[in-house]
Amino acid sequence: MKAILMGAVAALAMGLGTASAEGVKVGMITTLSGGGAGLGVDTRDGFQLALKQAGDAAKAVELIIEDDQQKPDVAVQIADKMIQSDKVDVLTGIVWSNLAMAVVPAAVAQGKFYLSTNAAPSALAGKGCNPRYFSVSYQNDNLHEAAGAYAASAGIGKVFIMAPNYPAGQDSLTGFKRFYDGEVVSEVYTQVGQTDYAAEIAQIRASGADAVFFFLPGGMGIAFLKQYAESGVGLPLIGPAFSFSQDILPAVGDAALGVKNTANWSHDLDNPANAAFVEGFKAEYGRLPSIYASYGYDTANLLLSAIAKADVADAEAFRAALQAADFASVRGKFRFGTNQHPVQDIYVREVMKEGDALTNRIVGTAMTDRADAYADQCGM
Amino acid sequence: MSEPILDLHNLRKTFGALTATDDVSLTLHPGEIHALIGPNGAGKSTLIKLISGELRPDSGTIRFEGQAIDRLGPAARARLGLARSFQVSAVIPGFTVLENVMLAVQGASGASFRFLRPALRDRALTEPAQFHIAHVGMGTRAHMPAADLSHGERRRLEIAMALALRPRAFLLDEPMAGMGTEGARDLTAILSELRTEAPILLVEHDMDAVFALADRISVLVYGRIIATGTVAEIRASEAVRAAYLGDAA
Amino acid sequence: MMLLIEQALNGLQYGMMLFLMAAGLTLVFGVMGLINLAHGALYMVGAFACAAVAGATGSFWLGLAASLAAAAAAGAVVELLVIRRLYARDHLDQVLATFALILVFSEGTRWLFGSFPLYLTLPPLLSGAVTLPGGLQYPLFRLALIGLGAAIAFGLYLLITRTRLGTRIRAGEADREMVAALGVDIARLYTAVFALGAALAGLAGALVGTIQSVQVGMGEPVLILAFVVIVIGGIGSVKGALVGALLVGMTDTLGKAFLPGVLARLIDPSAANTIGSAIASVLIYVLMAGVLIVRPQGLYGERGMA
Amino acid sequence: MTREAALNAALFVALIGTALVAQALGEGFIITLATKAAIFALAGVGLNLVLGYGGLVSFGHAAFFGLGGYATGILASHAMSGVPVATLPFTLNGSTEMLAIWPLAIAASGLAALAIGALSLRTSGVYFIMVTLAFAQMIYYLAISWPAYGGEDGLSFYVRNTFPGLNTFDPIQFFAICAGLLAAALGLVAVLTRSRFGLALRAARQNESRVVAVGIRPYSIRLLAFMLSGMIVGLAGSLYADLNRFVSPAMLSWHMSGEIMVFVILGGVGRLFGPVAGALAYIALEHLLGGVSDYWQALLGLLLLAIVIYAPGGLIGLIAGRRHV
Repeated sequence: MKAILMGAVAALAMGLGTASAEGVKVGMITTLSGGGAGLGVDTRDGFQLALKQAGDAAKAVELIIEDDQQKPDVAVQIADKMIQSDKVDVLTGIVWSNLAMAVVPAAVAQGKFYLSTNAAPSALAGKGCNPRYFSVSYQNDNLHEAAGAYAASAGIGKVFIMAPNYPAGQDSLTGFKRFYDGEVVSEVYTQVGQTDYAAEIAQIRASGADAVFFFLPGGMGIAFLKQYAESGVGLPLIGPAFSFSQDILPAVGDAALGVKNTANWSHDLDNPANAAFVEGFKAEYGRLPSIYASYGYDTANLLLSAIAKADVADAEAFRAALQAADFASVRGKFRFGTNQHPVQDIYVREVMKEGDALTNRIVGTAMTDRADAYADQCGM
Repeated sequence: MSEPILDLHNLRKTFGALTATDDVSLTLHPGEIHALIGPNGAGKSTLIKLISGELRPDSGTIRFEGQAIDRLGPAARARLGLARSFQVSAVIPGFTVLENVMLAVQGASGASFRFLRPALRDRALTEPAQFHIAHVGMGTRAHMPAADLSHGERRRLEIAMALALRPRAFLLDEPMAGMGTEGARDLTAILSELRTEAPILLVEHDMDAVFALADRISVLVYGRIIATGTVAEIRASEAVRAAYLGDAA
Repeated sequence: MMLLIEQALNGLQYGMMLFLMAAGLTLVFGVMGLINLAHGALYMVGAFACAAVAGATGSFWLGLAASLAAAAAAGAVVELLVIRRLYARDHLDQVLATFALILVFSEGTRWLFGSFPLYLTLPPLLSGAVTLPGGLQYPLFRLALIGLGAAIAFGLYLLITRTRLGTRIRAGEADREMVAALGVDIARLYTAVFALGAALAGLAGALVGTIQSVQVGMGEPVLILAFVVIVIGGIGSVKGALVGALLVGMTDTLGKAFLPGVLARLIDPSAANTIGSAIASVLIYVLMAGVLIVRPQGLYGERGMA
Repeated sequence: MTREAALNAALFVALIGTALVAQALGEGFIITLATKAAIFALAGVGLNLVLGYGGLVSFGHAAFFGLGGYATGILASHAMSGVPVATLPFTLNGSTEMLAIWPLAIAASGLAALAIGALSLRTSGVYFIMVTLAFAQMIYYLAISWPAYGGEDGLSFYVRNTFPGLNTFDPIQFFAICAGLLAAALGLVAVLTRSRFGLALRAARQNESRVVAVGIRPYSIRLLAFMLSGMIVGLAGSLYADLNRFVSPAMLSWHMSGEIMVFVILGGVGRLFGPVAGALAYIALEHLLGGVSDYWQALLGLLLLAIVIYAPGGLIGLIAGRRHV
């Protein structure tokens, strides 16, 4: 009884404290089926965990979740429905850059806020930046840039680089080369969705490189790593966190051991918010959180911090509240740059075994207070 | 004798080791019915397909009204007036009698690329079609789907379609097949009328019909023509007896 | 040179796996005249069965056996419940019904196994790389796949030419009514052929799933490649399927490996990279179009079928 | 008025009525759904010309749907960037005018259909199915790996293209455009199939050798039908691109080909309004079943199986009875 009373008082206080008596409707569009479902599920679970931990503070949030099946046209239609029919105030949750490009520009043009939990294509960071668009995760190039910077600092002289033949893949190799000063002996584009990498592995074997940088998100990376381990090539691998995130490490198996990868978050980052997140996630879902879960969690907390300060109906005030980023990020320090993308540290992690389970451990810092390459082009 | 309408010269067609048509020469003259008979598997169907253009011969030539037609496809041969009817009843089952015959009229006119006027209101199609339908005595059936016709009626429809092509020669492939005695008698009468339109190359199993209609008969055995002659000559031929009855020759 | 040999081996291995898929597809078409889009779903069933059983028992070999059994069983059940109602139908009904089966299989598998991909571990016996004469290192498992594919091709050849089932299959390809008239139980023959094709697809799924991943929808790209294979080889011809599969496997692998490099000598290298891999990805369709222009019935197809 | 004609009228009224009622109730999303149904129906009407009337089972019509969409997306994105699409052999500037975009979208898909048809129609039966499928896949992979227009990511153009006198961003007005084009396409197909051309096309479906025997080459007839069909589907693709303000290789995928086919078959093959019934039913099912279960596609699959096995005439066949085509 007492607890309920306390809760009611707290809720009342919240209600008085914010101008937002109506609450905020949030539409989450994410991938919950198909090969990429693991990423969307973690995004959603991280987001919901933050709402749950916030308790009554989260009562102002009404969350609607829909599955985009990783199909851009489906995502667009869900966005139309959420905007036209459900009348949401904020959209979030999209994992893939191509879906984001299909949804975000139209959504912000219709006056909705969009908070990105993952995808942050360069087109939305530079000339296409928008006051209502925030990326909580990173800018797409960041982790690849960090991998380039790491490879340069580790003294790797010759590198073989590889990514799928689509815009994010091309951005990835460009990002890597931006901070890498050694020799790129070969630059290979694979097919999107490719699952057999025998031909590429043969090229790696023949290339004479000292190391391999690759960006192959989702199932592509797992397939590559398993086949690479069988091939006997044995050159060191470097990649962004996506191919070594917690949701897919068990699938890759021991083939991933020792691989260096770059990330702006790791479960062993030492700060109280991260400890609460990792413990809470394990307790709630019975598994270790992935990097996507951390982005979902941070996004929800950012949103809650803004709701506490401003009414979503007052777009200017709400935007200012978001820009302040007045929340405890699991990444430790967190702030937004001028184009509303994060300015943050990016770490080097190594895949290792913790008991029987594979996981990542931070072994160094690749970049400090990194913004992104496109902020200058943004006119905000 | 007049110039032949259809003149096959040394046609040969093999399928692997099997020689289906072996050095066949044959003519069809104006006004005649030339019957082609032979036991099953003698190569009658192959020969008809060679004439209609569905198959190409390995060697030999086919002339139609003095013109070599070896290079023409089946549709082009049909437009020249080489009208074919089929072993297996061949009408458009989902079309009415009228539509079937209209299709033939349309084919003969050579103008299928017209898009706006409904075909059923195109008098250049409907009037000749009605005429041919009446000609084969099917006037009351014009709006019945072909699929619902009796076997004999379907044969008559085919004849009407053949007539609508304004043929210079008919290729009739077993028109009596599967008909009752009465149907066969009716059709025999129709065929003897048809010969006034154009000469007929007739492939037929029904010997009564062949002997009643044919001016000349050719006997095909294992792809070869072993005899050609009048009804009386064929009846008297030892070689034909041997082929059909298995007598020692 | 070494690179060329390794790429050729890769193309060979890819071709062999395509052959396992295409053989069933072409048999089912040759004998029953059925176009089966759900063949890719059976590939997926095999892969999931292998992953599930190998995961539960820890034995890859049991998983492989399970993939054969599960795919054959799924094939037989589908044939009995659905496919046999389609033999007398036109291709349109077959396409739609088997498209519907894909939806049912995919969503059913998703419901059973969830949306996450599953992964298999190689058996220790076949993991790692071996050194070939000439010093080339090559993964043992892929080498085994080439051998297995060749053995199955030979086995199919024996089955079709030397056994009673084979005689019936050939007779069924030549003349369906005749086989029925001769008193062969045509219904059982059809079920057996369909299950055989399904088992081959399931085996291919399990083997490919082992080196790649096991997930819903994995059968669809392979299915379309198998179509290309049998169109090139001639629908209904097992020999055509083998030749077509090897051609497609080689063209695809070698095209992707060497086309960008060749192109880079002609045009700007960075553009050559993307354009080269774009062209390489459609090379097999160009090959197919070329074959169709010359022989619309495929390399070993019967003229009448085209 | 026959039963089928009454049913056809009812279907069209249902489509328009849904949109109008939704407008009155302020349910913008229902209008979007009705628009989607009208566009899918238009694509189905195009496919029906070859599939239903011509008996040609094309499993590659997504190619034309996608090309129409890409033509739209490319023109619109060039109009925004101000760079001409091509300068050789003549200067082609981008455009955001639907009236300028449609002819180009139709021409692009028509040309592709001509080329693909010319090759595919050399084959028949199951070869034709697979060859059309393979050609569509070829275009799909090209679109994915060609980086200029977004590749796998697709191409966004943010703002719907314009139509003189209408505000296309208003859902009901855009719906009116789509429904109007659907009606026009239905009229066109009705006229075509009854003409001499249609007579020959329908005859070739039932008995090809008979058509040859009366002196008509089915190849030319079918090729023209294939091209016209591709053009109608291309127009549908253009509208679909405008509906989403976005095009991606998904529009070219073989699932799309399958879906267009499902609209036709669900409604009734070779029935003029079959695709309208099919598209309406499909969208309704997607919307309703999607709410019931995440695995709604399995239910859809079972329903399709039931239709193929027990009701080969599709929905219209169920209600209006069998008919000779």
